[in-house]
Order: sequence, then C-alpha cells, then structure tokens
Amino acid sequence: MAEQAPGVRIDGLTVVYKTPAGELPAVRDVTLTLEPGTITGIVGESGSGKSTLALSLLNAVQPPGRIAAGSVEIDGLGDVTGFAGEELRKARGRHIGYVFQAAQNSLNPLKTVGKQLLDLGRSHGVEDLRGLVREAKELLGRMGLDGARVLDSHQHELSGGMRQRVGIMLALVLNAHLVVLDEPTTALDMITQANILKIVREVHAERGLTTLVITHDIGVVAEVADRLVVMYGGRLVEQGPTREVLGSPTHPYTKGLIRAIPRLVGDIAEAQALPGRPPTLATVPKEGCVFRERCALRMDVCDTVDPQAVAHGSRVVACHAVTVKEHA
Amino acid sequence: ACSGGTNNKSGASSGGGGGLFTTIDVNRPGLEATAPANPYNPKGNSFPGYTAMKLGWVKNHLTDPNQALPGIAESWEIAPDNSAITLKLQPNAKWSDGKPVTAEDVKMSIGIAYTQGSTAFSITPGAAGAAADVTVVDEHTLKITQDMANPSPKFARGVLDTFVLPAHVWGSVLPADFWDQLKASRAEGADADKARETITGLGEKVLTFAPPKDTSAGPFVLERVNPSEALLVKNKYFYNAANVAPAQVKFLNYTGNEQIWNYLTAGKLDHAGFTAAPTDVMNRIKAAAGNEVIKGYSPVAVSLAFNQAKKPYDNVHVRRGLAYLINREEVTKVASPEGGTAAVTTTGIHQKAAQAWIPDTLPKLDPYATDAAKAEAEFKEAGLTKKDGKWTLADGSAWKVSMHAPAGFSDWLSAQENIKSQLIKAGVDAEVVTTADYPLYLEELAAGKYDAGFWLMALGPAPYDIYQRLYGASNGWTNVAGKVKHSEPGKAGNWMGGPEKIEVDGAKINPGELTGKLNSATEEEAKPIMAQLAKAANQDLPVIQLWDYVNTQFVNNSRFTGWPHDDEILRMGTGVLPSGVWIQLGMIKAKS
Amino acid sequence: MITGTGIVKTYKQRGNVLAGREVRALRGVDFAIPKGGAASFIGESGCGKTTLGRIIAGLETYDEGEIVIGDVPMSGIKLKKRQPYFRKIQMIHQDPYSALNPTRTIHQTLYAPLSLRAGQTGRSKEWIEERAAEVLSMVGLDPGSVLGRYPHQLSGGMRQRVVIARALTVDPEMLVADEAVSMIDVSLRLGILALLKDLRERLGVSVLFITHDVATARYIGDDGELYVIYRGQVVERGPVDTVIADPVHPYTQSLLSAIPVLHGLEEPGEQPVTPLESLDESKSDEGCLFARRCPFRGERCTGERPLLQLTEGVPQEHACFYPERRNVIARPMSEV
Amino acid sequence: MSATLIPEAAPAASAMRRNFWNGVWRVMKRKPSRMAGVVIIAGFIVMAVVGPLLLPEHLPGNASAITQPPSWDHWFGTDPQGRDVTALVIKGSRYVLLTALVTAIITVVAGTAIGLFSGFKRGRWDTVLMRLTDMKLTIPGLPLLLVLATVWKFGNPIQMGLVLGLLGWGGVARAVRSQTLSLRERGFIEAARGLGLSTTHIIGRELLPSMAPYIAMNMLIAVTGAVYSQVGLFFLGVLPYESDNWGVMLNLAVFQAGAMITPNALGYLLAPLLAILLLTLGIVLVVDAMDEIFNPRLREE
Amino acid sequence: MTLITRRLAGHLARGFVMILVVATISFFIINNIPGDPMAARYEKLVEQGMSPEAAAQSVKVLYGFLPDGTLWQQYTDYMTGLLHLDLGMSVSRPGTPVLDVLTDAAKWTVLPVLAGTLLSFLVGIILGVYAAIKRTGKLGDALAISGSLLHGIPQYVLAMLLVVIFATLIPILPADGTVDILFEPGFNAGYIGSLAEHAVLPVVTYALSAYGGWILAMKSSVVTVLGDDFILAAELRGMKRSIVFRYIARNAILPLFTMLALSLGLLLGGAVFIEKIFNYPGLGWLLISGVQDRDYGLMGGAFLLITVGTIIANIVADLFYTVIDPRVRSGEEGS
Ligand SMILES: Nc1ncnc2c1ncn2[C@@H]1O[C@H](COP(=O)(O)OP(=O)(O)OP(=O)(O)O)[C@@H](O)[C@H]1O
Ligand SMILES: Nc1ncnc2c1ncn2[C@@H]1O[C@H](COP(=O)(O)OP(=O)(O)OP(=O)(O)O)[C@@H](O)[C@H]1O
Ligand SMILES: [Mg+2]
Ligand SMILES: [Mg+2]
Repeated sequence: MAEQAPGVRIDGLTVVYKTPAGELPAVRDVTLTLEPGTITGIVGESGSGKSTLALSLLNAVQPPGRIAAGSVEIDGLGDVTGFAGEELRKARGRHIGYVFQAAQNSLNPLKTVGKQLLDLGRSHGVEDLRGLVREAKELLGRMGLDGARVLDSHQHELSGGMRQRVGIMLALVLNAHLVVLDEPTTALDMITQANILKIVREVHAERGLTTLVITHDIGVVAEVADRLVVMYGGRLVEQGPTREVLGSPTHPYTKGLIRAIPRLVGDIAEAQALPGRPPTLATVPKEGCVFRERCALRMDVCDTVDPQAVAHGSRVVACHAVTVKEHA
Repeated sequence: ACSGGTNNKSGASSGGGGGLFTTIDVNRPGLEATAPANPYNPKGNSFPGYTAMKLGWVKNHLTDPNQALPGIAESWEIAPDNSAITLKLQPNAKWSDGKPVTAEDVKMSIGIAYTQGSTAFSITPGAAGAAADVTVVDEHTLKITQDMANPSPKFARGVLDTFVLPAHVWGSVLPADFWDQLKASRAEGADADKARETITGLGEKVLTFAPPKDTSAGPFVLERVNPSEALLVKNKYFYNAANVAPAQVKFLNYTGNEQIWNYLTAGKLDHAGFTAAPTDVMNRIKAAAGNEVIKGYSPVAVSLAFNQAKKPYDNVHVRRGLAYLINREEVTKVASPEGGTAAVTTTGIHQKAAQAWIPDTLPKLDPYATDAAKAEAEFKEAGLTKKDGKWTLADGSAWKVSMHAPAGFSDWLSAQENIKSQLIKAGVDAEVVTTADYPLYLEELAAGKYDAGFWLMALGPAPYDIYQRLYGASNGWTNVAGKVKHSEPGKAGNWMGGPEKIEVDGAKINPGELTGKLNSATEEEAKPIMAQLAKAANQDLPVIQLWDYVNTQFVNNSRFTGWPHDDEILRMGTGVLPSGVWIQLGMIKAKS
Repeated sequence: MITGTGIVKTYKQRGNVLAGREVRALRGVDFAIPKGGAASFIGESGCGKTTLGRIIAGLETYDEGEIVIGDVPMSGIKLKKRQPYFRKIQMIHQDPYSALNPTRTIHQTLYAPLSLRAGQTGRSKEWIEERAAEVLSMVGLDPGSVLGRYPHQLSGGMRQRVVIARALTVDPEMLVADEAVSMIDVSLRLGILALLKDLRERLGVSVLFITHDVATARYIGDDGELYVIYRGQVVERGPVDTVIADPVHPYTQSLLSAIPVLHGLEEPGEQPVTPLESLDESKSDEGCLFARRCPFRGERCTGERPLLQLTEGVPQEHACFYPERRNVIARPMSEV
Repeated sequence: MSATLIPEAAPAASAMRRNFWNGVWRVMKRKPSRMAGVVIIAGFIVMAVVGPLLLPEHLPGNASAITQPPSWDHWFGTDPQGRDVTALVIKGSRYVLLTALVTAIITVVAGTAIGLFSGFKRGRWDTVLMRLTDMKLTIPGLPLLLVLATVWKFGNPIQMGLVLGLLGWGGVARAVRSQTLSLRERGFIEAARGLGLSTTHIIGRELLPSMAPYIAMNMLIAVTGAVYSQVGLFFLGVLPYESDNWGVMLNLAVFQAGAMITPNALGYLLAPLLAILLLTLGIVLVVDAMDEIFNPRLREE
Repeated sequence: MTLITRRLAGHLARGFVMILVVATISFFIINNIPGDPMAARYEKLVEQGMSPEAAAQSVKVLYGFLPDGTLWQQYTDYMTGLLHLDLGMSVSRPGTPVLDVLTDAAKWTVLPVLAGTLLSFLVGIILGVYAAIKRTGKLGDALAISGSLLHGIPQYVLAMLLVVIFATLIPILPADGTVDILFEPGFNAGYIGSLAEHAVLPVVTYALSAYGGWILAMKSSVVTVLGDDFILAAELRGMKRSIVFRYIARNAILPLFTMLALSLGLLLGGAVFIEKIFNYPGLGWLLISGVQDRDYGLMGGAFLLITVGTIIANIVADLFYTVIDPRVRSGEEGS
C-alpha cells in the first residue's frame, strides 16, 4: 500500500505487436525512471509508442501486443509485468490511475457517471460507497464542476473538458498515487486544454502523486512536466529536466522537433520542418538508429548499431553523434 | 320401389367396447375451431354419419338413384311413379339431450333444407324433382309428395338426403309463417318473388346459425374442436347406442393430401375416405401395420375436355387423333394407379354403370385403343401436316396442345405430364400449365381461356347428372324448369363450344335436349337415350374419358374390425362419412 | 479579392416536428481578404470559423449579407450560377484522409478537375498529365512515385499536400485552410504551413487560415490579418503580430494566455490573464456575448452589444467597451 | 524554404498502379473459402446458361421408373414422371437465376437511384422517399407477394424478377442513402463540388465506387431474398407454372410425391434443397469478400 | 409531453397512415382477384351429387355475404368498417366475422414467433459474444459462417429439413397441429405438455432461421463495442470482469433492438411457410387458405393483421430503444 507517491522503474521494456509481417516492436528496450512525486512528460509523434509504453505500466497492452521483455517496478507493488488476474485488476484503479487517451469516450454511454463510480467502488470492494461519492464530488468540485450534477449525467450530456475531468476524477477517486494521463488534452480547445493542465498540476501537488503525462504536443509537457522524455519509433531518444531539454536539446530529433514548433513569438523564419516522415511499425528500421533516415548528423555506425541511452549529467540521450561529441 | 334395410337395434352385445376411433373428413380440409355445429355451414363442425343425421344414407347404385341405407328414417315407401315418399322414423331415435326425434323435427328440417336449396326442396320455380307438399301423418310418419309438373326420377334420393335437425334448438330460425311463405313462393308474380327472397334471406340465417352446443341424433356428439383436431364422444341416447363401438372419435385436420398420407403411413387412422396417393406412398400406406385398402364404386370419371371454339379442336378428327395417341392405361398407372381404372372408351358414363345402362351398345363403340397409324390418318384428315416429325396446323403454324389443371390436383398434374410426354413422343408438341387453384381454374375454364383441361364427368347415379357434364351448361344447354335452351359458344358458360346437333349413325341428334329428357325419364325410358348419348360422346368426342374413379377407402384393423367388403355397402354416396354410417349400423367392432 | 459584409448564418435544426432549434452560427460578420493576402480566423470550438470558411468557399449558403468576389456581388447572381466564381476559392480540409477518395488513385483524383479545365480551354491530354505532375511538384511531391498510389499509401503530410495540389489544379485565387495542420504529425506541420506561405509568395494565392491555435496563424505570413471570432461575431481584427503582441479584447487575451509557455525556450509574460474557466453554456443573446465569462466586465456590457470598431490609441479593430492592454504574451528566452 | 520543398518520395516498391483484378485475386486467395464461393456461383451460372442447351427440350420420362431413389444412373433419383432429378435441377436453375438476375438489376438500379436521389437532395424529397421505403420495408414481403400472386401471375422469370425487384429495392435504397449521407460529409465529395466537377462525375466516379461494396452486398442479399421468395411461392403452389424450376420441384416433391413420407422421393426433395443451400453458401462466401474487393486498402494489405 | 409519449404519438400517427395505405392496397388488390369462389363451391356441390339447380341456389345463399355496390362504396364501407375494427365477414366461413377468425389464429402465430425470437435472440447473442471474443480463432470463424449460412437458408428449407429429420426419419416430434384434442383444455400438465410438444418444431424453425442474423449482428456489435474506448478504460480502472462484461453486453445489444423489429416482421412474414409446413393454424396459414378459398375478407384481413403486427413490433422496439438509450432519450428532449 503506497500512501506516498511511488517511484517507477522501467527497465529494458520491449513491447511487440503481432502483425502480418511478424512481431514488430512498438516499444524497444526502454529504460526510464519516474521519480516519486514528479510529473514526467513523454512526447513523441503519432505511432512512436507512447500509449503502448503507458499501457505497459498497467500491464495492459492489448492483444495482439505483448510485453516481450523488461520489467516495470512500481514502489509498493513490485514488477507489474508479472501480474495477472485479480492481482492485476486490483492494482489498476487502486494504485495506478489511468486517464485514457481521448478520455471523452472513456465513459459508458448508457450509464450515468455516478453509476459508473459505484461500479468502480464495488469492483474494488469499497465498503463506504457514500464516502466514495462524497470524495468524487469533492474532487469534481475541486476541478470546478458541480459534482452532484455531473454524477447524475450521462456522458453525452457533458462537454469534452468536463468528460476529461470526470476521467481524472475516476483515476484519482480510489486514492491512486501513480497517475498516467495519455493525451489528456488532445482534441480539446485551447482554453479547455489550459484548464485541464492547470488542474493536473494542482491535483498533482495537492495529492502528492507521481504523474506521467503523454502527449505529442511539446507545449503541454512544457507547461506541466518536471522531466521530459522524447520517444521516436519506439525508442526513448532523449530525457532530462524539461527546461533543459527544451532550452538545449541535444538529440537531433529533439532539436528538429523543437525547431518545428510554431511559436507565438520570435522570428518565424527560424522555424523549420523536419524532412522525411515519422516511421510506422512496419517502416521502423530493424537495426541501427531509428532516426537515421531523417537525421542530418547521420554516420555510418548509425546504419548498423542502435545507439545506447547514455547519461550526460541529468540528461540521457541515445545518439551516436552526441556520444561522439561528448567524448571528443 | 324399394324399402330400407333392417334396424339392427337388437344387435350383438359386443358393441360399446369403447376406445378411440381416429379418422379424417377428406371432404373438408381445415377444421375450424370457431365454426358452429351446423351441417349447412361449409366449415361447420358437423360430421354427417357421426353427429349429423340424415333421413337416409343414399347409395350410389349403378342405375337406381333412390337406394339408401336407413338413417333417421327407419324405412320408407316410394310411390311407383315417384310421386311421393312416406317415411317411417326410427321409433327410439333421441337427441343427445334425451328429447325424442319427432316428425315435427323432420318437418322443420325440411323447412330448413328449403332455405338452403336442396334437390328435393327447391324454391326455384319449375325445378325438376321439387317437393310439393310435406305432411306429418303421425309422430313417426311423414309423407312428402313431388310436384309432378316437372318430376324427377331421383326425387326420393333428394328427400332422403336431408339433414335432420332438432326443432327445439333450431326452431327459432324459421319464422312462424314459414310454410305460408313457402306456399306463396310457389306461385308466380311479385308476391312469389318476394317470398322467395325472404326464404333466401332465411338461408343466410340458417347458414350462420350457431347452436349453443351440439345436439345430435347420431351416434356421437361434438365435444370440442381445436384447429387441428375435433373430439366426438358417444351419444348415449342414440337409438343403436348399444352397438356403437368407439367411445370417442377423433377427427384429424388436414390441409393437403400429403398430411393424410402421413397419418396413413403412420397407421394413425382407423378410416379415411378416398385420397389420391402416388404409388410409392400407396405402397407404404399398405405396408403400415393393420392398414387395408377397401374399394368400392365411385360414379365419377375424369376426362380431357376440349374447347371446341379453338382451332384445331373444333375438328373432330383432331380430337379423335389425340384419343388414338393417348395411352390411357399408362396415364392411369402414373397418375392414379389405385384410385382409378383406365377408361375402356369414352361413353360419358363410368364403365361400371355403363355395363348396366348400355350393355349392348358398349361393345360397338370405338375403344380408341392406342394406335399411332390411326391417329396419323385422323390428323391428316383434319388437314394437319407433319414436318420434321412434328405435327403442325393446316396453315403450317406450330401446334402445341396446352393442357391446364389446378395446382395441387396431384393426380391430374401427373396425368397431364404423362400425356404431354406421350404426345411429344408422337410428334405433337404439348405443355402443361397449372392454375393456382381450383376456383381460378374453373373461372378461367368457363371463360374459355384454355384449349384443353381436365373435367370431371359421369357424375352418377342419376342419368341426367351423368350427361349434363357433357351436354349441359358447359356445352351450351341450359335447363330451366324443364325447358332446354342452347346458347352460342362463349356465352352463358358455354366453353366446350360443341355443335348443337351431332350426326350419330347418320342421324342428327341434339344431345342437350336428349340429356334434358333424362331429367324426368324412368330407368327404362332412360336406357335408349343413354345409348344414343354414349354413341354421340364416343363419335364426337367432346372429351376424352381417361379413367374412372374407384372409391378407395383406407381402414386399419389394429383397433377396430368389421370393415365392410360388400360392394353394396361400399357404394356410399358422397358428402357422408361412411365409417360413421358403418359405426351407427353396428358393423364396426372394437378389437379386444 | 473577396469581401463580405454582414454575413449571417442561422442553422435551423429540424428532425423534430414539435420543437425546432436554432443555432446562430454567424451574426453579421465582415471580412475582406485582398488578392495575395492572408487572413486567419481564430476562436474556440463552435464559434463559427468553419461555417464562415465554408461560406467563403461557396460550400454553404448564408442567410443575410453580401459577398463580393473580385468586384462581382454575389447577390446579383443566381445560386446555381455562382459556382464559377467560388471555384476560385478552394477549401483545404482538416482531415486529409477523408478529403481524398480512398477508392481513387492520386492520378485519378487530379485528372478529373484537370480534364474539366482541359475541356473548357481546349487543351490536350498531354497537358493534363504535365499539369498533374506540375501541381504535385509545386507542393513538394515527387509525381513519379505519388501519381499511381491510393491515399492510404501516403502519410498524413503527403496526403495534405495532395489535397493542396488538387486545389491548385483549378488555378485558385484563394485557399481556405480549415485546421489544415491539426491532424498532421508535429514534425511535418511546419512543412505544410511553409508550403502555404510559399504558394502565397510564388503564385499570389490568398490564404485564409482557420485554426484555434494562434501560433500557427503567424506562419502563413506576418502581413496577414487575424480575426478573433467569438460566438459568431468578430471581436477583434488586426495585423497578426499586433493582435498577438497587444490583444485588447479580453477574449483574445484569454485565448492567448491559454497557450502553453515553452518553459526553457520562452518565459511567460508579466501580467498573465487567468484562462477562462469554462464554456459559456447560456444561450443568452443579450448585450456583449462574452460578458458572462469576462473577467473585466463593466456596466455597459450586459445592456448593449459592442460592435467591431476602431478606437483611439488602439491599432486594431475590436468589439469591446473597455479595451485595455494586458500583457499576456510569452517572450523568447533570448530576449529575457 | 527549400527544405520543405524537397520532393517527398514514397517507398519505391509499390510505385506501380495496382491492377484491380490483381487485388481481387489477392483477396480471393487470402481465404480459400472465398474461392469456393466464386466457384460455386460460377458453376451455377454455367449450369443455368449451358445446362439447358445440353439437355433435351423435354426430358425423357420413363413410366416404369417413376420416383426412384438415388442410383448411379440418377444421382438424385427420378421424379414421379420418371425423369432424372439432376437434369431437372439443372434445367430449373435457369429460371431461378434469370429471375435473380432481373431482380438484381432492378434492385440495384431502383435502389441506388432512389437512395442517391434521397441522400443527395435531402429535404422534402428525402422525407417522402424514405417514408415510402420505410413502408415498403415494414410491409412483410412474403404475405404481400402472396396476395399479389392472386392478381398477378408472374408468368415468366422476367416478370417474376420484375415483381421481386420492385418489392426488393427498399434495403438497397436505405443502404445507399445512408452511405450517401455519410459520404456527403466526407471532404472529398465537397472538394469535388468545390472544384466544379459535374454531378455525374461526383455520383459516378466518387460516390458509387465508394458505395460499391454496400450496393453489392445489399444486392446479393436482395438476390438471395428473391431466390427464396420465388422458390417459396412456387413451393406453396400459389403460382401457376409452365416450366420446371426448383420451387415447382419442391412443391411436387412434397405435395405430389410424398417426399416427406417416402424415402424414394427424398432425392427429389433434397436435390433442389441442396441446390438452394449451395447457392446460398456461394453467395455468403462471396459477400464475405465483398468489402475487401472494393476497398483498395483491404485489397492490398 | 415526455419524449416517450411524443415518439409514441408520432409512431402511432405513422402506423395509422400506414395501416390505411396497406388496407387500401389490399382492398384494391383483392377486388381484382380473378377466380370465382361461387363456381368452385357449385362444382363441389354438383360433384357431391346435388342437382345443378339446387347447387346454384345453395351457392346463392352461401355467397349472399359477398359485398355489393360500386367499388367506391365498397371501399368506403371497408374503410369505415376497419375504423370500427370490423373487417367484414368471412366468405369461406359464413357468419363468422373475419376479425374473430383472425384473433383466434393470431395466438398461434404470435406466441411461437415470440418464443422463437426470444430463443434465437438469447442463444444468438450469447454465441455472438462468443464469436466476437474468439473472432480470430477457428471456432469463432465456424460460428460466424454457420451464422451466415443459417441466416441465408430460407425458412421453408429449414422447416422441411426438420420435418424430414424429426418427424419422418426419427419420428419423435409431431409435425402438425397445435395440441392433442384428447387433453382437456385448461391449465393441466397434459394439455400444456401437448401444446409445447407441438410447438417445438415451429418454434425451433423460427429460432434457427433468426439465430443466424442475431449471431452475426451481435458479433459485429460486440466487436465494435470492444473497440470502444470506454471498455478499455473500464478495464484500466480495474473494474470487475463481470461489470465490464455487462458494459459490453448492454452497449452491444442496444443497436440490436432496431433489428428486433425487423426480425419480428420477417418472422411474421415467414409464418406463411412455417405454418403451412407444420400445419400450424396461425395467420400465415389463414392467409394461404384465404388465398386458396378466395376468401377476400380473410385474405385481406390476415395480410393487414400481419402488417399491423410488424408495425407494432417496430413501435415497441423503437420505444424500447428510446427507454434504454439515454442518448436518444435526451437527444430530443434537449432544449
Ligand atoms: N493493436 C495493434 N496492432 C498492431 N500494431 C499496433 C497496435 N496498436 C498499436 N500498434 C502500433 O504500435 C505503434 C505504437 O502505437 P502507440 O499507440 O503506442 O503510439 P502512440 O505514440 O500512442 O501514437 P498516438 O500519438 O497516435 O496515440 C504504432 O506504430 C502502431 O501502429
Ligand atoms: N450543418 C449544421 N447544422 C446545424 N448546426 C451547425 C451545422 N454546422 C455547424 N453548426 C453549428 O454552428 C456553430 C458553428 O460551427 P462551426 O463548425 O462553424 O464551428 P468551428 O468554429 O469551426 O468549431 P471547431 O473549432 O470545433 O471546428 C456550432 O454551434 C455548430 O454546432
Ligand atoms: Mg497514443
Ligand atoms: Mg471547425
């Protein structure tokens, strides 16, 4: 029972999907530590394996996918990759709250939020269902909603932002201290997005959580995360404190990505698109660096050897060019 | 001329052995749970012979239409000139509620029969064989006289073939002044028309009358009906109840012959009336435990009738040619091996009756034995030509014999299919076209839409009935109040379209008028006319007689015995359930 | 090139016999986009951006107002005859996948409009083929490898380029890009924006850019105008950089303040305005439409509706009784 | 800006335009059952077209071998006229398939036209047409046919197909309309309109190909429905018949030959039943592949 | 007005119009039917030995019930009768109002159809869920194919096969009729047992012919729902399997309600074959016998009643849908 924010250690995690072309890795050899009480943000483009990684935290990779190697060690729980059945189910919800990608659709359209809350309570053997409802109302109130009304509503009666808040409420109401938010603001309006991000930050602080935020929008990470993790083609290419990574990216992909962000201020001519296109499961190079085809710093070694994640101070980068430069 | 049989009431004590008797009313597909126990209602739950009693049970004698087995009338006397019949009722007859059956009941029943139109009790002015007067002589005796203006030799048959209904149940249906109205309707003029209209109006009332519960004078009374079965229980007041073997009777419903086959092959039915069945099925029926087929006489024959308004069927040589081509033995074998015997020739009469009516003429008629050469000669005579082995019309256009039959008449269809292949083999193109159902078939036939179709004929035993199928309304002759008129082909239901006068043995005769004469002729008077008509039918061939029906009955010996094998008994008239008559006569015994 | 005045659009939702519902999507919008110019519409979801864009592209009718294309007022032309005018204005849809027929190859997709033009101008088949290759090159695609393919065989960015190429086949004078990059991978987004800008510069095509992401609006061209729309009304209108740097309408300010600051690259401005809490769910049409959510609401706001106007000391048009500069902008780290 | 304008090349392997039939072949190959379906249907078509030509116009009967059980000479035995049942099934297939063809054409043409019109025009026309369609779909078809059969003697396969087609377009119209409505919302239709392409082009080139699988599927469903209804009507014996077809065979087998009672006639009953089952199977298997055949994406995966 | 009553009112209005249209159609079709029931009756009487004149009179009495007057008058009479639930008199069953005959028969159609629908619905959805879950496996494939096949096989083929198997080859079940008359009607084991025994084959045929449709629909519906985010979300929240299953089931069954109406309509239509083959005296059977007896009133009435049944089924299914699906419920209530 972790009453405090738990730490998470992901080690050598590889997740594969079965496709007509065989089993292909969507997440390959990822090693990552979530420090207790921090917000970690994972960015990456579509198909880079973010959701797959997040699901692995709950050992919930959907078939035809499976965790092929590695472990996910969560404080107070152990290695969840070994969990199964009831044990796994109980861990979900109670220990790990998950806010679904497109949380707008994460509610049963036929039941009111309140009924689903009760279902959740019953599933986890909560005796004091009234207490649970009270807690839920409080959380909703905290997020600026009228709890009673929301609990009495069906999904379709709530706006996108409201649904997302309900999703967060359901992730937290059982007192989970590890929360995973998969694209919490995609498809939301700017203003709603800003609101949700504010709530994430505040709730994180108030309840003492360990939070993982997944997004393809660097702005979102920049807004909330303490640490920033960049994924590309199933590989973790760079990680470090958010400000540092944004301020001085080292991996060529991170650099390109940041340069490609349309910005509100500054010289627009500085901004440049990355050439090429992001890989899909089938087009990810089997060996060598996943990014090499779009990389300006490509070297011969990149074609054959997958660069290892190397720590450079607070930063971890997986790039031959960077490693060479550091050591030079 | 003759009187009814004996009353078996003192019969053996073996009756009443109990048990369930299972049968089927082959005349009436589709039991109707909501229908009343009313014998006049076409769906009525009334089973003649079982729950519904008639005065007598008429028989299909070869020549005498007035023979019958006793029913409610224990015996009767018919005046030699057919002018009257005196009925003596069963002295012990009682209704199922215990009330006695009286002459008043019978008189009322006759009144009811008037409203429905019956052969003897008709309000049509001048109708042949109509009764003139009904007199109650005493409680058990009635006398009914015939209107001798247009007498009919089958008057007594018409009287005997009348349902008897309980006056204490049905009395309300007839108004008090009914008999006066009836008298009025006899006259002519506006008042009579009005009276007839009133009586016809009563007819509807009668038809729909629903007695609260069945009150039967027969051996059984209706207990209940559901859409698939009807249950009858023994009427303990029945005059011969002691000899009625079954305690209960179950009538099974059916909608198609295949169901009856099914029941029969399963050995379920103790008795079933005539049902056509294909050979294979028949074999299985016969093979089922206890099943037996008994055969009797059925005064019906089937024929291929021509529409002579259509070419080339207007030419007698074409018709004859076809007659020479069709192998009737084969047709019968394929279509009705059990229920028919191939017609020896075309006489218009069932072959059995023909032996009795025209024994001398019969051998002189052309049997139309299959003979391709003769057929060819006839066709040539008719001006047809044969090209590449195919016969074409005189003008060289194609000729196709198109035969029609209603769907569901399986024996007819089989027969036509067989004729078709026979004809095709002989170079005459042919086809079989079905019509959805019988009503439609009749309508289209009457409208002259078909070249050729199957037609029932030789409906005995009354001579007039036999020939009016060939030389009656369908061939242009209408008989109103004894006066025969001929109408043109295509008019007034004349679809056969034969000529009004036919040359027979060199002399021109008018077959319609001759047929009309049969309506009032005695047996002896009728015989020469019959001979003449038989010759006409044989030479002119308005139809080709194919087979004569055999009254094939199915019985099962596992539960009951005593099935009649006597020809006389088996000549039961239609519209009756013969097993009911056999049971009430005490013939049927339960097997112990 | 195209101007509109007082465009009003009201959707009547039928479907129920007894109760109809009206959605006032546009409430009298004025706009003017010069030849070769650029404009951006921003605003939150449901404010009417797409509706306006579709009206401009001739894909939707309007209830009131006047649109003038070139110098031809549309009111003088029958509904069915307007097509040739509106053909000069092509729409680029948000979702590049649904914008391309999945059962047709790129070649077929481009061929149809080109052959129509070839028919009108009496040009040959070869011209069609040449032109197809040309428009593809214009959007930065290799005709040889793209022509024979089906849309699903292309990436999102390539598809969006094909969509643009298809629009170019009719030599448009204006492109209406409705959230044209929101469904495209982050690393490729800028490519499309740059392409649009490039087309503007090279071909003189005007671009109307519809988005709720203010930052992307800048990339079409800094000489463009920004229209901030709120509930069917333009509440602020002016040169892009002016509006971004000095928004005067509280709604624009809120919108801008909602944009995440890229900590590490830039620093938040000094006086951030609190982002708006929630949507205004009231259907009230009284007074200023924004009044109920406005943190700076004054007395006048509930009584009357402010109209888009220029006031002294403010360079851009706005529809607010109490325009005031509030510093919401983020600054690049380099400047800090 | 040059960086953005470097032509993006697609992976070279599949640069060639794919041939539709190649795709179809691939789809078929993917599941052998589909091949079986195509073979079955092709078999029936060959049977209907060629079969009757090879057989004599009037099948020879044999009065001494009526209603025989299956044997080497007669695989499904003989009918009550002593004719070979297998030959009867083959001859009968023409009627059945011809009716099905006519039905298919009418269903597709009427259904598609009405569905397109309704979905395209929307508004009042749509309401009226859809009410009509609803009504048609609500009125139980078979009883209606039965009632119609009393006035209208669908004499030959063409007429029969006509009636069945006129009764059967409802489903296709519905499907086409809902597809039209949903495709209308898709960008490419709007784009085509914006580009000034003609309505004919939009309907013929853009809409119809996208709807082809639905139309084809609904057509096949309508066709199976038509086959059942016509065979059923003949089976019930409410229609006059002039030529042999499966329904007539069923009717005669049950009501004339007593096939449900005597094993001798079982072949007579089972042969047309098997033919119907086989045809159904073929259609089911082909329908299964329909979506993939028309969808280039699924076709190539 | 609540949504339900509003929808109900709309449905009833539409249903009413539809009934009028169907009645009109059937009236005019029926008035054009060739074939003469009087001639058939006459023939029959003559064949039974009645003299032609007597037969003619008898037929005249019998068909005194046929309506007369101009076509338009007959039509208005028919329609006004209809409004008073009077469908006229049966011709083949003189004196019996068509409605009585029909209501008597209706139970023999409605009950087996409902039983068959329910049975197939239950079995179909359970196996459908199974087929969806095992959709990649051999068994799932087999279930789906069997579903398509059964869905494709015409009812009469199924019915005949069942008769051949269970009544001819292994005669263990009755293949005709409704109940053995020997059992006293009422609530007793014998009677009910007999009823049930006779209903087995028809009900099974209905069920089998509908089952394929359900299994396919349920499968595709479950597959859709399984792909819905909220199911994964529920799992990720650690909901109990049983609860997740309920979520799937309820959401997957919902769209099937629209199908339910259609299926009921189809089965009602198919009653014609099944009742014919099993000699089950329901509406379809009556319709055929009406056609064959040229009983215009009965035919039109049976057709009308079958249509009304379908309309009612539609209305009920839609209302059910409205009650269950909160989206529909509030979607129209909003504002
Ligand atoms: N069920 C699956 N079967 C096969 N491949 C899958 C499946 N789910 C995901 N993938 C593949 O795995 C890779 C990673 O997918 P994932 O959903 O983790 O990406 P993501 O980074 O979350 O993308 P997005 O931003 O689009 O959500 C992708 O290439 C995707 O195509
Ligand atoms: N066809 C339509 N029928 C009815 N209402 C519509 C229709 N199209 C748009 N609306 C309504 O008009 C308003 C404006 O819609 P519009 O699509 O223009 O918004 P938007 O600014 O493009 O929103 P988003 O950013 O979500 O795309 C909305 O309230 C919308 O619900
Ligand atoms: Mg994801
Ligand atoms: Mg929009």
